[in-house]
Amino acid sequence: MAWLLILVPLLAAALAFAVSSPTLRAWILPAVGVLHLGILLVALAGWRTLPATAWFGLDALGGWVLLVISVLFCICAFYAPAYLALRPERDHRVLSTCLLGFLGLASLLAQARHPGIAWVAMETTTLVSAPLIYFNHNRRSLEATWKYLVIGSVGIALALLGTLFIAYAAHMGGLEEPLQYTRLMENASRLSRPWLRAGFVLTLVGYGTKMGLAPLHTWKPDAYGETPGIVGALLAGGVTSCAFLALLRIYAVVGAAGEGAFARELLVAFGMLSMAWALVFMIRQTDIKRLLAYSSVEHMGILVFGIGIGGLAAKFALFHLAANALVKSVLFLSAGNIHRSYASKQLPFVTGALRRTPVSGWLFLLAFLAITGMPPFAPFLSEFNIAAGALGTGHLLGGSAFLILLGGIFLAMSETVVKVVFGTPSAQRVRTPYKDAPATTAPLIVALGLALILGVWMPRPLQAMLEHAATSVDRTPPPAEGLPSARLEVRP
Amino acid sequence: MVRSLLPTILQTLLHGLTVLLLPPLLPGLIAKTKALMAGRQGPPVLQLYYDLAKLARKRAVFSRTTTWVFLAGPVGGVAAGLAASCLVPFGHTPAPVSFEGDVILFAYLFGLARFLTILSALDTGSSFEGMGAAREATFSALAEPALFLGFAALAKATSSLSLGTMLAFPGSLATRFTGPLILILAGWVIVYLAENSRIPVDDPNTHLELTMIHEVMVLDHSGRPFALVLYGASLKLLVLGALILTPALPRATHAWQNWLAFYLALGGLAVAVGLVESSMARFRMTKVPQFLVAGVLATGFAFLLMLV
Amino acid sequence: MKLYLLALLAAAASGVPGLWMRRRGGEVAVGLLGLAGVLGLWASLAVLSGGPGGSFAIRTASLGTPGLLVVDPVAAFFAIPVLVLAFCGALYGLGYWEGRRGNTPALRLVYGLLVACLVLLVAASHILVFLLAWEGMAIAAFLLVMAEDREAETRRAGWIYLVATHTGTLFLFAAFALLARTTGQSGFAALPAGLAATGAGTALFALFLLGFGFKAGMLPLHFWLPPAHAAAPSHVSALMSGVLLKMGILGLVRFLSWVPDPPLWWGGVLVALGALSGLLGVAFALGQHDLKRLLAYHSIENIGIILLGLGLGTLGKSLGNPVMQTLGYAGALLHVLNHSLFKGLLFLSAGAVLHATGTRDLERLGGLGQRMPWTSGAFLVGSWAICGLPPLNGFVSEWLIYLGAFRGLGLGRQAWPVVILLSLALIGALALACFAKAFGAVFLGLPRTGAGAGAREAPRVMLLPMGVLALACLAIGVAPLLVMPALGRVAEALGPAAGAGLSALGGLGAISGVALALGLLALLLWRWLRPVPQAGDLPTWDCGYAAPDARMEYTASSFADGLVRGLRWALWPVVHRPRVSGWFPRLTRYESHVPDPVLDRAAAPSLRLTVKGAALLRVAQGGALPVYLLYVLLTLLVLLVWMVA
Amino acid sequence: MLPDLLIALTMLSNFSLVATSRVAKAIQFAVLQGVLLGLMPLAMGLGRHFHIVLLAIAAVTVKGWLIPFLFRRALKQVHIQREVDPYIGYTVSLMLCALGTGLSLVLAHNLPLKAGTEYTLLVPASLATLFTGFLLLVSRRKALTQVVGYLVLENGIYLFGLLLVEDMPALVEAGILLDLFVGIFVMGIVINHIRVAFDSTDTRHLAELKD
Repeated sequence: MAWLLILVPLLAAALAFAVSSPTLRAWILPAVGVLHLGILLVALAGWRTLPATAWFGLDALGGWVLLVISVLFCICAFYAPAYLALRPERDHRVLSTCLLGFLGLASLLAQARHPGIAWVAMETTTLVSAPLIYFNHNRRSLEATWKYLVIGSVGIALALLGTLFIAYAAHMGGLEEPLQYTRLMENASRLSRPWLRAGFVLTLVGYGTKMGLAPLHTWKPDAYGETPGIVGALLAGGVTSCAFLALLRIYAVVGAAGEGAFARELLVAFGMLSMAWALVFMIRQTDIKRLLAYSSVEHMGILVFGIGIGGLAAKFALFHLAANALVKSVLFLSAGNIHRSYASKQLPFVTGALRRTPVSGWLFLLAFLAITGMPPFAPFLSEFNIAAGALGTGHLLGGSAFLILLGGIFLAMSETVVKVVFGTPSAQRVRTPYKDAPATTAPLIVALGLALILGVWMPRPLQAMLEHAATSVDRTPPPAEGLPSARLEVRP
Repeated sequence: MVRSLLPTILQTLLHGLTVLLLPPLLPGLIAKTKALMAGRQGPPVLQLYYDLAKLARKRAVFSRTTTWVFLAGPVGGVAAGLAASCLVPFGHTPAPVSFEGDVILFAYLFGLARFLTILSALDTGSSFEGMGAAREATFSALAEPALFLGFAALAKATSSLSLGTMLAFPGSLATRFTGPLILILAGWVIVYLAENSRIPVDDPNTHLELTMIHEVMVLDHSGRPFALVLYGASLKLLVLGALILTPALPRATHAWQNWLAFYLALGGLAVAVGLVESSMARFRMTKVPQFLVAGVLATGFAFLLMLV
Repeated sequence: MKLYLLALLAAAASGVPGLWMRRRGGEVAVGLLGLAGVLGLWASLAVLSGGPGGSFAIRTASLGTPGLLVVDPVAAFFAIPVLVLAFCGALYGLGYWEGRRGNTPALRLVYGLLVACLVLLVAASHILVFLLAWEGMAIAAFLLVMAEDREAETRRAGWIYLVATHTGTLFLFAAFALLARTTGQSGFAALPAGLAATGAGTALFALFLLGFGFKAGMLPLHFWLPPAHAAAPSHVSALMSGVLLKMGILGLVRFLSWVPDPPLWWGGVLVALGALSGLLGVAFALGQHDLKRLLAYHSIENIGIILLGLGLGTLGKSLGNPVMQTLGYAGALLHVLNHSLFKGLLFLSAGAVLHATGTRDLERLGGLGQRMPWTSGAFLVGSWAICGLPPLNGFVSEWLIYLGAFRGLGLGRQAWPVVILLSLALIGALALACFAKAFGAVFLGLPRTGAGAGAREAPRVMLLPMGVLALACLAIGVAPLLVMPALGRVAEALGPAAGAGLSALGGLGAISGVALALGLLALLLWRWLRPVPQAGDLPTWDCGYAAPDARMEYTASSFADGLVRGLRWALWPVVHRPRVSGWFPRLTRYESHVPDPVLDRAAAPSLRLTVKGAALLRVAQGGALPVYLLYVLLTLLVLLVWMVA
Repeated sequence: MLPDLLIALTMLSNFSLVATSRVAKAIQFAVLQGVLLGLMPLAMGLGRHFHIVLLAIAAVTVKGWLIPFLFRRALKQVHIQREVDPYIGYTVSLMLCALGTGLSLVLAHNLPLKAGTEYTLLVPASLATLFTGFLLLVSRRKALTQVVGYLVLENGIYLFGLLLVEDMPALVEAGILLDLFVGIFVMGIVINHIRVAFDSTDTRHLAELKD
């Protein structure tokens, strides 16, 4: 099973590279997406806690993240054929290959039980996503690619050093290779504290760069701004999730070793900074894709903030991973449609989307409301409970800052969105032939629907998995005087 | 049974008759006083009765701009005045209708009358009447707090909310709260002059419309509607007069003595108004608000005295 | 309960058929909303007349504890205006909106959803359900405000509203999080005794006051309200002003009902805010030229009156004085109902004026009384009621609050009751002036511009809802005793002692008696006047102006000028007064307007400042790769050094 | 003895890297550094472990032959000789490099080594090399020099890796080397695209995207 998840996409990637007919190649993506999701579901049906010596395998956390990525990939894959048909001028051989390659490597990362292998997988995802960003083959996309590549590689290098530090921490503790996570967790108490801390700092900076935590996020607006919406969606929901997963694994070890408090402080600080930074750049943001990029920075901040708070907030941070990925995909893809229709993504030109592209316009508006925490969409649950968790565990300052930042971000983001969606299309803009078609909107509707369902209902097994994932990450129990979790949270 | 109810019935009848017949006398008295003070003989005291009789027989003229609202003013004014008159005791004889909180109803009935009068003035579309309406609205907004502060003070003193007991308080209101009472009455006299548009707030028989408040609002009324306007005005003189006279009056043992006292006091009030009018001139429009604020201060101070 | 749920469903579905039907979609929607109204009213009245309140549990994982819908007296009471106004608005919409714009089906759908959210909200008794309904309501209302998004003004108004409501919701996030933490559950539950006095209690009070204050339009959180109400379609404005604002009050009522022992200062704060909102609300209304903005400011004023009542009741609660408590709470609650009736009526008739003349500017209207008699009658009734004049409903609720305040004078050195008395008195007088101005400027005299001259009476389908609301106003005003038992039951929710002996108030009977007498007298006098023969077709005399025309009329601004000047210190009117000189001065213009203190003088400038600041910080994303790498390096160094140190 | 010598040489090469203005020289130093590190394991007398010998060979081939080959090709295409006006001057760069070295000593002081490890210079040296790499990345304009910086940064990491070389799984080691190679390879490709698009590899052209 585990191997299938990795090999199927990789082989498909090779196939896609070989196939010459663009249409045929385009349809490989959804096919593989469905296949991968199917295999994954079968595999998840039997997930269990893995033996300490296993090198590969799905545990709750990995399963959860991979499930999110797989669903996200399916949505983008079903959107892809119609989109690529709209871009006949661009050969998508490389694009399709890299997309599939990314899926395979993500599966590898999610199942890697050894920090080194996880790192290798992460690094390779960086490399395969570089060509994705360069899809448009113009100067701007080239610049974006270069920045992404350099910053990403540097970050990943730091992550490697951090991983080595942690390995050395184990080495000092008399723990010898192979150091699977499970073994590290079991013998966490023996790890050398200074090396562990240093290692965590380095991995945080490293994987944080990949996640796009401020101020390490600088590649993000450029990369997301210059790629097709489909790539943006996958980067924002997929690559970032991979990096987050890699970080969580290390965090779990650090927490198990009793350095949790230290790590939490860092995470909360990064979360706050990311949200604040994103806010500053969302104010009067005229480029809708850059706006979404900063929104992504914000939500990465929310994720680490929630983990840093721990307890209820940590669980809902994991939940937010899924919520954010789904809604972000809708945002990026609908923004892509709007971009297609106006041949621009800049504000003075893009107005009255509800009139020119009604479906995409409504989807964009609803997704915006969803991502900013409107019930009954999933992000509402996570954002409310993260705030509740923070306030409930006595992080009064953090909790209020969190809410204030959410408010500011809503203020900034809504101004642009309202301008884009409402009003009348500006006259001087030439009308492109693009029209909303089921092929370019149905996947989005499905995604939004999923976000809606997730907001009110969750299948039991999935809940159980989330529970396990949360407990495996968040080693320190939530403070005693916290919210009575059983009441407000998703029940196991 | 009947014997026991008889006094009450008689009292109510007398109350009704007073309200219906007496009012037009008061403007006559005022005018007479002013004339005598000015060394003229002046119109007969019953002049207003004659005027009303004549107007009732005259045809009315309506501008083409007016609607039914134009008539709502006079009608509402009189109706509200009559309704209010049932709530106020005349001297120490209890009012026909009396209940907890009738104070508020009393005040708001006059509000209603004012509202309709203003609207009927605006209905003509004339700039003068609009001006008068604006002034009426503005100044009454200042008179209102004085009235209510007075009520508040009395309510505090008598711990009652019914005009009957507040004004004609059986106990030692006049003796125990002499100071506050004087202040309240002073404030209310100002309200009285303003509400009845007398000098020094307004001059009822000036001939320069630019300076009028109340008179200018009824420029276009004629015939029966105008009769109602005039009667309503005199009714206001009576009812509000009862409001400020009652607390000042001593309580007599026999009902007839109370009535007598009330009528005498009423006459006295009319004469006093006449004296005021002939002894001082109208304020400049800009001074009027200050005058009314003085009334508010007086009543407010009275309330504070009640607190300590 | 079943009926109530059916009403919820009917309302939610009301707009759906219209999406596919080519014609008659509006009628179907109205029918469904009417059905919802009947069912819902049936359920609510059953509860209010002492019947058992049903409850219904939603069981989904994300709620944790099953989310409860409970139809208790409070819910039933707040449901009544929702259902009535929703139906009237929809019916009115048939004439007002249908066929005028392209987005009619969408509007209908969202309208139905809004009503459904409101119905859900009043009955919600679980934090997440409440927030769900709350946000749903806010967003639906936002979309309705945006109905005419072609105008830039509308877009601005909608955006401001969206931001304001979301800010309020975030306060509620915090408030409910704390609440759940203190009560230990996510269902609604009473706070433990003694908690109100602690810091947590204070925090809860402050957060709920802010969160619900934004929605209620309490000063100084009101700034979103005038533009939104002016921009929205009139039947939506009616619903927003009549019902949406009240949901803020509903929230406060719910919160106060959970607190067994509010500290004395809570009541004080409520009274102070009420006085502020009431007085400034009406004062700013005086300065407006836009009919709907004027009405919007009056909504703020009435929220102020309601807060005065709530404050009075709370004072009574903490002083242990059942009479104050009862009268205060009952007055506030009744005013909630009354305001939704007459403000709905006023907005509907204002909409009819807009519909007929195409303008909301008081200075361009006038003389509509002859052309639109029924509309003007409706507006008159509304003004009459909102000024609190007998014998209409507005008087009854204010009378209750007055009575409570007067009673409050009795105990000790309490200064608050007299504050309430004075505020009410002043508000009443100013409101009277303001509505004299509004009614006079719109309906009386001569049309000031062509806009008014060509006006025609609104269609029946628009007049009918107005008639219904007007009759309701009259009914409550003439026979207040009818509503008292129900009102008592609702007030009891706010405090066990409250609501007792409400029906025993002798005054109420007398009030209806006086009201009838008043009517009778008016009728008699009218009969006496009617036969007078009309002497020809004449102009207004006006001291001998031969041809009085519209340009000589007293304008709305000049009517209010005296008061606006008197209140200069509070209103800061912006006046453009030209210098007229020479014997033959050339044509010139005078204009004056009263900007909103919070929006135009505080919020907008500070926002501009923030934008400037952000623009300065933009250099951080300057595009140079080495700088970005430097960020990484610096972050790393800082963290390493911090770790070592 | 010998290891310490190599380490000292590595640190020297750091200084010369930041000091030189010639791109070709910089590349040579970087390669030299790579070879030195590649030989380290053998110098540390770990020749008995077969996989370590393999690793050493691999490292030397990648760092000493493959990567220089790529660089030379890129250099031919972009035909630049010297790094003109860097963001940070050479003398200042030297000072900063010295500062970084000092800082790395401080940091290393706070990271206790396992009892009985004789290579106390290893950790400070690796951190110093890391910072040097960063310095090059931050202070140089030419895309190529920045890649050199990245290479040096990787060297620093590799240097630390030697502490664990004994019991690090070969799989991981191989992965790391492979990544380094592929990374440089991809960067080379992108640089080539940049040259074609902007007919220059000066990163000043790459600052259009901003807020």
